[in-house]
Amino acid sequence: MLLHLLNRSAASSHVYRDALRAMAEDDCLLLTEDGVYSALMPLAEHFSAVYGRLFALREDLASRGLEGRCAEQIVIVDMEGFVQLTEDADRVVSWF
Amino acid sequence: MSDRSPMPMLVVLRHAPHGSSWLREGLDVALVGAAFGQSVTLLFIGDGVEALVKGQQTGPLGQKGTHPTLDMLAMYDIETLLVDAESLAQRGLIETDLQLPVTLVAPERLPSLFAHHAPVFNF
Amino acid sequence: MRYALLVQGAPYSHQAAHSALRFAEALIARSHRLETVFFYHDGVYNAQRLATPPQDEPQLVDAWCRLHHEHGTALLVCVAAALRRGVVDERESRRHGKQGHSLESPFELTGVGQLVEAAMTHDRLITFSP
Amino acid sequence: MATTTIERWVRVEGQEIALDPEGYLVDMTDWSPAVAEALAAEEERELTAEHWEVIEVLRDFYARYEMAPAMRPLVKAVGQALGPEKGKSLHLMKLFPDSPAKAGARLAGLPKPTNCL
Repeated sequence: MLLHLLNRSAASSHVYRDALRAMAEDDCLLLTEDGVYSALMPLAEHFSAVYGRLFALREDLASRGLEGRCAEQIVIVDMEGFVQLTEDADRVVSWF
Repeated sequence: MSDRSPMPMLVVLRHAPHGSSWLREGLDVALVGAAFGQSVTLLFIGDGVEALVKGQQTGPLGQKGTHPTLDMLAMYDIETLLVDAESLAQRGLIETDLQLPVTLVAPERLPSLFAHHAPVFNF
Repeated sequence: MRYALLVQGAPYSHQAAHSALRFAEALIARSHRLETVFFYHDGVYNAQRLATPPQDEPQLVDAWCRLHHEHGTALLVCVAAALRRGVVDERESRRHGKQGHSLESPFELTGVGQLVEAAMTHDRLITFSP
Repeated sequence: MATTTIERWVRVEGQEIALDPEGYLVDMTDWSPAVAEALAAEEERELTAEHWEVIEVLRDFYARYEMAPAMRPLVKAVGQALGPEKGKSLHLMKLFPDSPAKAGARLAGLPKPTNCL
């Protein structure tokens, strides 16, 4: 299992499409930095193929005033959760 | 290199030439890996496919291009050049527009590429 | 586990270096070892010893140095990327006949080979890019 | 093209050629066979026909690819140009002791390697 990191908003960059196409069936995706803008509907719908394996970083949501407005399909993790995700993955691939 | 990886290394090139140094610096990582005897696969995806377009030149102020570096890959024994077919089609390009022979990759093959290479460097 | 980080963003321009530091603290808190941080692309500016942020902002260069002193983390800077951007140590300054140097110690200039090596010898490599 | 400070000069055929602190050309367009001879003489090296053919390979490599080769591709390029007998690192080490890629780049007037490997 690979963990993919995405730090771009789906509203401004198409890189999320390549990231999604590169993901295997059990890979996970963590939204960080400006990537967390995609954690809200309707942008989150772009990630429907990976619901259940889709995470967003709490501190990046909080600093942007978005905590509590996340789509319910997204699992929010803190920094420790981020580290845990990297422990569980064989490798980590960053998309930027 | 002390610990040679049992899997080939993957360098993913996602940026176009000239506009930024990502492509050049990504290629440098591939060259160094190969110089150390590591087997290297290149994957051109997204704007990275623009790196292969024929007829590129030096930029203004003598800014070096990356097209001579691509010609040099064979000297470093980097021979697996994969191109994401969808990225190519999205940009109105076909294989004969490219300066080197490449292997097109169908979308369903992408996940296994990432799974069967290590390390993976994404530029 | 043994971790390596690849940092490619300049401090204060992008969040990448700040995220990397936060991640570094978190992985150490979970009893992993952060053995190597490799600075590439604009990440080499993290090693600028003349960086002078206002007192009320994070002191990134100091924070990296602290990781080295407290946890033995190697701070490796790609020499080719650094030289182009004016981040030079005393030795390279002499080699190229320049006045002065700008690399903070204990950052070290090194080749991209060290990045490839780190990717193969550590359990995890996490990239933070702008 | 002078990205590097001039440290000293070497006189070649009545012209002053600028060198950096490590003896590399400051201006790559200053290169000529006579300059290569002068640089070799500084190292107390005599350029034989075997040196010259490798210098040619280096200059061709740079002209084609705009980059000076690391050791591995240099060996390959020499093998392709001069035959498998000479395309061996042993042969290159004999001609340019220490570091063939670096010493060769200096004599062939290529940009100074960045210590990247």
